Amino acid sequence: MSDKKNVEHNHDDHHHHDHSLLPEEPELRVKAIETLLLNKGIINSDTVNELIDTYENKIGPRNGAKVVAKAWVDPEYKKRLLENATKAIEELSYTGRQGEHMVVVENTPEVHNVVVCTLCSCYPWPVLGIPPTWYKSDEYRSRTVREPRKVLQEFGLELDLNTQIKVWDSTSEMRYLVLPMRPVGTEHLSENELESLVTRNSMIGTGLPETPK
Amino acid sequence: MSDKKNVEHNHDDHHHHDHSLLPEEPELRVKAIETLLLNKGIINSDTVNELIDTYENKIGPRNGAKVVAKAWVDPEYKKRLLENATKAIEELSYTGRQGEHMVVVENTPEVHNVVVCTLCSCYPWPVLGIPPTWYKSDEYRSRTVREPRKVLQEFGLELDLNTQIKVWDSTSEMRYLVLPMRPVGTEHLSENELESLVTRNSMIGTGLPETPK
Amino acid sequence: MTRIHDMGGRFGDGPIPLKKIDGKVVDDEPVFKTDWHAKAFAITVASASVGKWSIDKSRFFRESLPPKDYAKFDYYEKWSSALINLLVERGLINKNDLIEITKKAKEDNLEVSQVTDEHQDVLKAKDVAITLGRGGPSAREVLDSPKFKVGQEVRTINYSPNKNIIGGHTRLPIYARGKKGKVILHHKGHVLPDASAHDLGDSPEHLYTVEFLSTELWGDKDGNQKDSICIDLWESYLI
Amino acid sequence: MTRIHDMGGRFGDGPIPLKKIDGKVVDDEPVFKTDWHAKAFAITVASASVGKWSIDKSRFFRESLPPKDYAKFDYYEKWSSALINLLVERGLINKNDLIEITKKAKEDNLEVSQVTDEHQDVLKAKDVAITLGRGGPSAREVLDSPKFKVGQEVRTINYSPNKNIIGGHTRLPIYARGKKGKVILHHKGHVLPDASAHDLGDSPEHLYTVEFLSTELWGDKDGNQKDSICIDLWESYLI
Repeated sequence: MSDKKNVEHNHDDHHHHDHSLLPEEPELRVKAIETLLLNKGIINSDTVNELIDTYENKIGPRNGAKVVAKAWVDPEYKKRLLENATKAIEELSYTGRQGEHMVVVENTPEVHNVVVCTLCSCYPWPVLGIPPTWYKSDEYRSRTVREPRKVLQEFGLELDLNTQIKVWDSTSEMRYLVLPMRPVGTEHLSENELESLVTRNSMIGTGLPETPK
Repeated sequence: MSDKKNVEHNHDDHHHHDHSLLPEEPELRVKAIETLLLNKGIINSDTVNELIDTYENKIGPRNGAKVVAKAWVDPEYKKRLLENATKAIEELSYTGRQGEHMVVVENTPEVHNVVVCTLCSCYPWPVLGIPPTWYKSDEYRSRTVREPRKVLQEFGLELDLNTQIKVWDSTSEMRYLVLPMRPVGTEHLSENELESLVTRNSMIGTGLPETPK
Repeated sequence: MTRIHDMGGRFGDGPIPLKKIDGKVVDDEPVFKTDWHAKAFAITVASASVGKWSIDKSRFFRESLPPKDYAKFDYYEKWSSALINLLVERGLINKNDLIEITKKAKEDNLEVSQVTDEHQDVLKAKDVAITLGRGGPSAREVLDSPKFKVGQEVRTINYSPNKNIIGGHTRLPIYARGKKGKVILHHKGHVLPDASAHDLGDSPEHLYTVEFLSTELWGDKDGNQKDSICIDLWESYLI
Repeated sequence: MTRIHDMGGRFGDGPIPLKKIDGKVVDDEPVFKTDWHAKAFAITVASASVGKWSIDKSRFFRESLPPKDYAKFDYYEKWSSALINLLVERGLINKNDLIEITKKAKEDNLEVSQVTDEHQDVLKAKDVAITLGRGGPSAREVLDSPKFKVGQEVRTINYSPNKNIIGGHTRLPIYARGKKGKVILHHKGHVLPDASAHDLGDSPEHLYTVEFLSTELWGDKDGNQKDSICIDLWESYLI
């Protein structure tokens, strides 16, 4: 019998275990790959250093904090941010890789937003940088969509049962940034001072901004 | 806010990592548990030896082979076996643990049966003994329900596309034994001779009986 | 998703681990490949006489091992680790016992002392054959008449059937959720694992074997047009 | 089941691994916890300039690692292992290269030679900022008008959406299969990962955010009555 009816392509799994030829110890494995790629001319060592420096020193959650603080003090900016986040964030030049398509979701007394990526670890790099370990953990990925209240409790966040939790599972190239509520008693603070209250976790939805001392 | 609406019990996961207190190396782990249980009087070392001896020497696939051979030579027995396998197998005294409720499924030129347990490794112990390693592997458990033809090819079994494959996923306490087709050219063989042709895999559906030499 | 054990249909797993010589499958594996496999098996079977857990509960404890452990452990590592968790849950062993025995194990000082007070329910060697031969039948009388009959088309529910316990044990595999099939066997009443695994009694229900076309389970294009998968399902899993 | 990465809603995972001091979360983790994390990150990003795989393809290679590896590996072990598999698939590295470099690694003899012939597409340090800033937008024009509109009730399909590749990449999580939700955002046309991951072109489709009640996803009893989960879904995932 021929198998002609079975026309669809079956993904060939044989390319998914070549890595097992490399040393098992992760540090040595990465060193081996790096050496191989440098010798093959596929990567360049200055570029490797530049990439590390970029995410260690230039692109990180302080970018997002500036976006949030600006939205708190400038109602027009906030309006633009909620209508078209990609464009509004571009005004502050936080564009590009893993932030090509931005959506800002606003926390209110009625709705608390929290962002996860169950299928991998999608995260808005231009505004938040590289995600922390917990964001990439199986625990956060598996539990947040099913029991967000328990997960938030572990972060120290006890939400009123009347507050709706909206969990955003980042399955596409849309990237979500949470606009936290401005803390009470901050009317007198400058945009710069407000910015310093905005924590990374408050922009993921797993924390709140700090309150002024 | 009270959480009274949330009445259902949430299974407490805290009992599922006590094992991590034990030595990691499996042989030492088992030795530690055995010693502890003997000292606590929860198990008895003669019993441990008796259990091992039972499944190493008394209960195994030769039992199933006797059932199959009897069904091949005795049409009345075969009828009883297909109608009420538990009772028919009890005639040969293969009863009890992991074979309390038996179903025998018959291979024909039109239908080939194959047995798996995707959720654990359920298997009819009184007639087949303890399952082989491959039966308990992630590979067999995950793939057999989705691509039985490819799995059977790995066992060397190429089935005609006109033959329907029925995969039995053992999700309950019903235990499935495959009654393979009697090989051609065995009309002259005795029940004992036939029994020797019945392989373990032929009673799981991942093989065929041997043909006479 | 349910738990990591619920792997029917999962992609990514490689060839079945078979022993082959010259391309032919050779089926000559010993019953227990190592002594500790044999021991893990026997101490688990023996302990059940004292622990008195149902088979469903012991399955639940195996599948509830942390996913990273479940993925890494071999079969008898799952058995022995789940056994310890069951014994602690039953109060027959405590965490200090585990810490102490581990200390001794690491000092190469595992000694069996003279046990003077065996547990009253301990399984004796002379009772092994009769205990195994008796087994633990799960058939139970159910007074309600069956909702479905052989030949009838049914559909599985598309969420976890365990009504009482969040994350609780169930035997509806996720690959068969929300799928249409046909009842081919009716096994009358059987203990419901969803209850029995959590010490909630037998709660027996009618049990059926439901046959699903491969095309129904894996999508129109993925399946062979004739092949089918038969799954044993309790009445509350079906609509 | 799909693959091991599709873990949304899975039971059995423990507490979120957070650093806490006196019970309070402390968020002071360095961007890269170790040098090899930083290196794994940077060599992966840099290699894409030569390898020219789509982001979908790189995700597919990470999620296609053998389940036992995926469960065991930390994030950057997944990245670096999938990177090598991508490079071999692209023909930029071969298995002998891997065997040789491993031999050298084990001899503690990893040496960077003078490279005279860098690949023409190699990412240069001076181009890093502009390359990152440009990114890889996935928005594409789709001429067909959208099948669904904001506010509309939709249902997800109950099998893998990947029409072309058995076991292929898709972004419909299994926990949301066969579920009813409401369109809350329409993002116009975007590259379809199910095609892009397999070098089958952009095949753009309308992309929507669909909001599901928690009760719909986890069963009547399991969910809070108000909470919801919002998921980005392509048109062909919906009916």
